[in-house]
Amino acid sequence: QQASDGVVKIGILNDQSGVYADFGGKSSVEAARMAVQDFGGKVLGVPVEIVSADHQNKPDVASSIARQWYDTEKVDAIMELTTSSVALAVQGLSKDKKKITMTTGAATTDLTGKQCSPYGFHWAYDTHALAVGTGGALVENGGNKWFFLTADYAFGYSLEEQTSKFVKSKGGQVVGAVRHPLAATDYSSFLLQAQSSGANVIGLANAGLDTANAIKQAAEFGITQGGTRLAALLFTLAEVKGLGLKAAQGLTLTEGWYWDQSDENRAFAKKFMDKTGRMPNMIHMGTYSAVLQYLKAVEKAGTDATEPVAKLLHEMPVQDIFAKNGKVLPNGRMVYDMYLFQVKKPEESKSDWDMYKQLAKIPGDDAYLKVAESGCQLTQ
Amino acid sequence: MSSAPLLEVRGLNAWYGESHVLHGVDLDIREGETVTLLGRNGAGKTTTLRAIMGILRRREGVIRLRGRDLLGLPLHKVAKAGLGYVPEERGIFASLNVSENLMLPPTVAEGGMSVEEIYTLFPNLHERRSSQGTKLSGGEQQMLAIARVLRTGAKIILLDEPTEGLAPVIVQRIGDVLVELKKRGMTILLVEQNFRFARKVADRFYLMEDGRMVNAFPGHELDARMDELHEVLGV
Amino acid sequence: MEFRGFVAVKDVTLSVNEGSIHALIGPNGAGKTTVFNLLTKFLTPTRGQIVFKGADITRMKPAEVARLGLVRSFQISAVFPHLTLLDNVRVALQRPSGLATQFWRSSNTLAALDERAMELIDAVNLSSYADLPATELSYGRKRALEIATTLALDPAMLLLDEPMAGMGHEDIGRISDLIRRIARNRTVLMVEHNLNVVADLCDRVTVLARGEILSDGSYDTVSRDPRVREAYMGTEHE
Amino acid sequence: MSTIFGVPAPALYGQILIGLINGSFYAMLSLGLAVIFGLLRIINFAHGAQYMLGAFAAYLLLSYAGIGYWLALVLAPLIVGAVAVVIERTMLSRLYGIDPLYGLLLTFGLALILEGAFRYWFGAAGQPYAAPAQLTGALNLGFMFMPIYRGWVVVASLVICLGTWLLIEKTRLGAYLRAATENATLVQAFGVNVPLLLTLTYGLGAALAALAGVLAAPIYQVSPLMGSNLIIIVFAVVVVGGMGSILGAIVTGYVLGVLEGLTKVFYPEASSIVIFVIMAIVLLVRPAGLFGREE
Amino acid sequence: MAVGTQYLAEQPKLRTSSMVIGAVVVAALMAAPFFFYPVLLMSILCFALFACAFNLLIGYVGLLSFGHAAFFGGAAYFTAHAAKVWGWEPLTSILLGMAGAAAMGFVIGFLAIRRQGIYFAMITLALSQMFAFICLQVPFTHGEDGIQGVPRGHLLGIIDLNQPLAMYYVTLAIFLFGFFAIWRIVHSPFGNILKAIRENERRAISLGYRVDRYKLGAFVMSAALAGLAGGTKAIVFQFATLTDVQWQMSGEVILMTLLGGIGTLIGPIVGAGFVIALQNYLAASDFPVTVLIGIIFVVCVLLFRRGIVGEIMELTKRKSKQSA
Ligand SMILES: Nc1ncnc2c1ncn2[C@@H]1O[C@H](COP(=O)(O)OP(=O)(O)OP(=O)(O)O)[C@@H](O)[C@H]1O
Ligand SMILES: Nc1ncnc2c1ncn2[C@@H]1O[C@H](COP(=O)(O)OP(=O)(O)OP(=O)(O)O)[C@@H](O)[C@H]1O
Ligand SMILES: CC(C)C[C@H](N)C(=O)O
Ligand SMILES: [Mg+2]
Ligand SMILES: [Mg+2]
Repeated sequence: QQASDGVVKIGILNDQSGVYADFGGKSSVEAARMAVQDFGGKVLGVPVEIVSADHQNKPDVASSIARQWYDTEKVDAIMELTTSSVALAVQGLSKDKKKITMTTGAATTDLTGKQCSPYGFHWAYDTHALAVGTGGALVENGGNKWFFLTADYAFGYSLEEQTSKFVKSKGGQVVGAVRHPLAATDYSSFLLQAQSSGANVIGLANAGLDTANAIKQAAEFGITQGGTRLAALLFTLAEVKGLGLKAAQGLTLTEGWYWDQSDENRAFAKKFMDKTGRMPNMIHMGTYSAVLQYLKAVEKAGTDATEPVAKLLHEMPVQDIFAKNGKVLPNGRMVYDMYLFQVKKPEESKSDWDMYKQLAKIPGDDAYLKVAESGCQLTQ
Repeated sequence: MSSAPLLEVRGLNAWYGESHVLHGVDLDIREGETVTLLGRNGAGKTTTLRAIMGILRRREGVIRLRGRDLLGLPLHKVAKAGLGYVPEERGIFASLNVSENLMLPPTVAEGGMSVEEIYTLFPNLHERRSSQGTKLSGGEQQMLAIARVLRTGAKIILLDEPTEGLAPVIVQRIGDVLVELKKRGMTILLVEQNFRFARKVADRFYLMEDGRMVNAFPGHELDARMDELHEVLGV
Repeated sequence: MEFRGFVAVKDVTLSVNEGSIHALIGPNGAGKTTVFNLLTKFLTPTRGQIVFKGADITRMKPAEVARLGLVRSFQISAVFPHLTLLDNVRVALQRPSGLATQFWRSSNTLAALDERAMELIDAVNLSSYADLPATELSYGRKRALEIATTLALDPAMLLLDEPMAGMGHEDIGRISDLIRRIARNRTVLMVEHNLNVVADLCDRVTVLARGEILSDGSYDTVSRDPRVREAYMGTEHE
Repeated sequence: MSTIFGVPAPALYGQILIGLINGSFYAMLSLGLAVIFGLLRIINFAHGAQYMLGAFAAYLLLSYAGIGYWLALVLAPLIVGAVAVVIERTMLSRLYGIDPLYGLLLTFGLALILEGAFRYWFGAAGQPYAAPAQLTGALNLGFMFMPIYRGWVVVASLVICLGTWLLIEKTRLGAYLRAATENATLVQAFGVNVPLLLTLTYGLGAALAALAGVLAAPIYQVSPLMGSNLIIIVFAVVVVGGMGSILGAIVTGYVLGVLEGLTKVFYPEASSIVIFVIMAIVLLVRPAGLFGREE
Repeated sequence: MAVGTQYLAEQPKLRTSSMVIGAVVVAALMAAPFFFYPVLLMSILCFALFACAFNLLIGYVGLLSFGHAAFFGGAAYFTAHAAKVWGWEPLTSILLGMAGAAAMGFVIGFLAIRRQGIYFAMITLALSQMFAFICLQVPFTHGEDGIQGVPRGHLLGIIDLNQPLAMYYVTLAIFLFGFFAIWRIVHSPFGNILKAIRENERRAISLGYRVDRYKLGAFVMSAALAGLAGGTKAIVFQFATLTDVQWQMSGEVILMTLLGGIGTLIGPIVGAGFVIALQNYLAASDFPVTVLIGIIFVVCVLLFRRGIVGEIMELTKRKSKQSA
């Protein structure tokens, strides 16, 4: 039994101050600490330490932090990695450095597709799951002419691509798309462009505050009154809370976890709430689960060396509060069940965080791409 | 002429950056007097006026107005103390029209001329009161520059080469105005190269050379000293 | 020439003969410096034409005019203040020698120009200050340095704006001699207030007042012209 | 649906309106910059930060003191103006008379401090700020929906610009300001307290920026970086308009805003650079700017 | 009128002693990677070269460019694209980046030198921001992702740059080359004319110098050297992103130069080392780096405009004057 350099160090690298700070941010660091605590605080007889940093959604900032963590601070694995551009950069660097990453904050399927890594794991939702869930629900309700408002980076491209594919496969068409930079402030001109394209669904292939702002401004310009529907392709509890039920009501969205689904969830959520002042969303939970699973694998491998731990992570089933009967594909994709929710009307909500009605459960095998379709070269 | 001088300058030194331009200038002006500074180009006449006003900040020596020290005052307080300045380059503001230019300097004391009086004195200005300041002819600009300080009630006006570059008729006109001002008891410190013009109004002359006062004499001695002046002034 | 509607120089027809020393005089603000600025293209004339050595230079850029051999000095002395005297003169020598655009060579190559530079500095009696930064010179010596720098270009025609302003008597004599010497195979147009110098040095005098030519001719003709006396010393109407 | 040059009319009008709104902010900000530059000869790089401060002042007034939009519209500019007065007295005033580039660098540093501090306290993400109840909702103009608040912004900015213009062109204070812009020393030699005038001018310019910030808060998020990207576009506007001119700043602001909006209709990819392209062309043809004078 | 005010008249005594100091510094730089984190050192070297290139313009021509990030970041994109997409050898990729930066320098410089002083600063800023917008839009830069995973490759096909030490020494060599180039330009006949122009532009014109061409020449050289730094950085960090083309980066390089000492040859290096080390140190803490950078800016402008090196030189100069 051996852990190199007397400590197992896990880095939580995420957005703590930018447009995606609510997705995970400092609360995710708390979730990781809870996982360490729940695991017992030590592994292989050495303490487990959590370090964290804010990457400001900049891949270059993230990769130089990661590089330094690996080179000089003995960090063994990095988790969360909000934002696809960051996740791809850090996973790529980690592949060269032979270190494990477990992504919960980014969505692009490229992480386990074209740019997959033997040491990279994708632990929560991805763009395919969102396309199938939210995209599917809208197509079923007659949304057959789509216009995309796409965040101009890996995540946006991937979400637009997956959703378009899905829409087209169901007989719909895509009438146009515009790309906007991360954290654009004014979406009104993009929305007008979308409106004049004759689309009946505006697919918001962005996230966080970007999506929230687009939704608000769509209302301002009477776009939804005109019968055009908005597809908030990535929207979590945190954004619904930020936007408020009044503006968000009726939106359909896909998430992988909700606090009010079971007693177990409610109990965990309360603990989390006490520490952070908010209910966890699927990203907080994903980070919790990733840390926990990593520690389990280290324990089982009897070492924190990358190769054996990565091998075990691929093999071990995932069974915790976040994922029931989760399994990890050879490309690093963790497959588990997703849910389709609808945001409640204000009058339906009974408490502060009572916001979702569950519409459907999406079995993991439907939500996520098969290895063969993923385009990952590792496994051939 | 025993009364204490209204304006008293003693041992005034002044610098532009590193270059030392005035070397201990002494000067007295009594109430109601018109004093003219003569000197070659670059002798330091303008610099003397600028140093007295405080536009040129790097200076040493004594400057007193009615015994009150002016050297330590911030620039805007000097005007309030009763000095009116008509710069060599006239300083008419292009972005202001004639009447705005005229009204610009704040009143510093009672007893300034009223706008009507000024317009009577300078009928051309009245005609052109709403045209842009710098659209005036050179002579009109000079009149405006003088008129501007008459309104404020300043006790002394410092006039820098009011006839420079002006046609003889206009020079004549400005001469008349100065005579009129003198009659009204205004104290004037005049810088002039054109001493034929200056003799009409000047009670006394100072002669400057290389930043020093080299001579002083009463107005009536001008003719007698013509040759000497020609020599010094190089004309 | 107009500044925002103010006509500073109008209808000036001035011809300077090759090989002469020509003075431009007139009271303050007459437009002398403005004429210089027009000739050397630091200002563009509103109307009119300027011909130098048979070529029309009315629309040229200032640097081009200088390259043709029409070089000026400035009324407010213009030196490179933090360069040494030697460097000041060398800057001028560099251009005709082609040692100006070479950024890959050491500046030691400029030593080749030192001899000529020292000659010029010597000509204006500044050799003992050659290694001093120009800023430390007195005003009059700066003017002398400026003349040396101007001469370094070996111009066909020099425009000197008040070259003697601020100089002591001995200096004036020396610079007069220098100007006389250099004018042997060159043309000089100079602005000068010191009429003794003008009388002594110049072949021809043009008097400017209020932007117009008042009189033109030899010093004697001009100085007897009553209009000139009037412009300088004012009217006597009493 | 009617079309104009092959573009649906609602899209065209919509984008022109949005352009006009952006133009309103360009105009208000470049106006403040022009006033400050004219007298202090300082390019106020902190202008964007002061705009941001205005928005934050409104936000903080609401969240900590319960003070609503209308009062904030008055209070925020006063607060920011006061801060600016302190900045001018303690720092900028030491830089008069030396190379104006130092003023640019100083205010650049100030902008970094302000933005960094607010980012530290509030995160880079924006804070929402609701439009006042009186101005919510939209008007259906038939050809498009016009959010009432945005209409208000256009009207308000026109009034502000016109008011400032009148203040400068028609009042005695404005005459001091114009004259001091040409020759401050002489104006002071006439007995005008020019140092005070400088201080007030900087305060006024900053207050204008803050006012724009309050107006912007309900449209954009209240975010620490809201001013930093805008300010560079405003610089370009100022270069196009010509640095000295107040009228140039206002007119160019609106015109470029609308042009930018039109570009979004006809060639959206170029919309973010169109102002800079125009700047380059103006530089080639008229280096002093459209309304500027050669210095 | 230039920001760079102090101007150092060359003294022969200084020259020999600076040769000795130079040799010591180079030796120290050779040994440094055994004592410090090489990536940090390489980062400092890249930024030091960038700052030196910037200083060439402000310190010796008196032009404050507020848009140098465009050359630095632009070159990074070109180099990264060549190395990653076209599979070019690293040095040729860097040279391509440098050439690209020079070309951009020509275009931006051509427009900007039409105005002076503050206007020049604003115009370079606006044009570089325009370039940043273009980078955001054209596909080859990959938007917010940037160009990731740029291969370090083998220098001239031989030396494997994935070895940290090899990469370090190559970076050092490039830095020294760039620094020497700047030193040469400053002390060349051309540099002499630049100084003259900065001292008195009208006089230089009246001597027949086409001043705009000299300024543009210097601008292009400065841009090319900034590009050399940016291209190298792209290979070292295997990355090219928007961060490097944005105006904040232009601000940072100004700060490095101002802090170290405008118009001194080694000031920018000291400034860059200081700023990068500081950022690195603060990255781990909670303290907002931009606030500190802003404070340094304000303090420099208000209290010591000569910068660290400039103030030290002034002190020694004053001392030697006193003793003399
Ligand atoms: N702004 C300045 N900077 C440096 N030196 C100056 C400045 N203004 C004037 N001087 C110098 O100071 C000296 C005195 O100049 P001043 O303007 O006082 O002369 P003046 O007697 O008024 O001459 P003029 O009759 O030409 O107006 C001259 O040598 C001049 O070169
Ligand atoms: N850039 C300018 N803008 C406006 N007016 C100017 C400008 N330059 C000169 N002038 C005006 O043009 C006229 C002629 O000026 P100029 O400098 O040519 O006179 P000068 O004959 O050289 O006088 P001095 O003997 O004082 O040098 C003056 O009235 C002056 O005020
Ligand atoms: C936090 C998330 C919004 C990040 C986003 N899903 C991405 O992949 O970039
Ligand atoms: Mg004078
Ligand atoms: Mg002159």
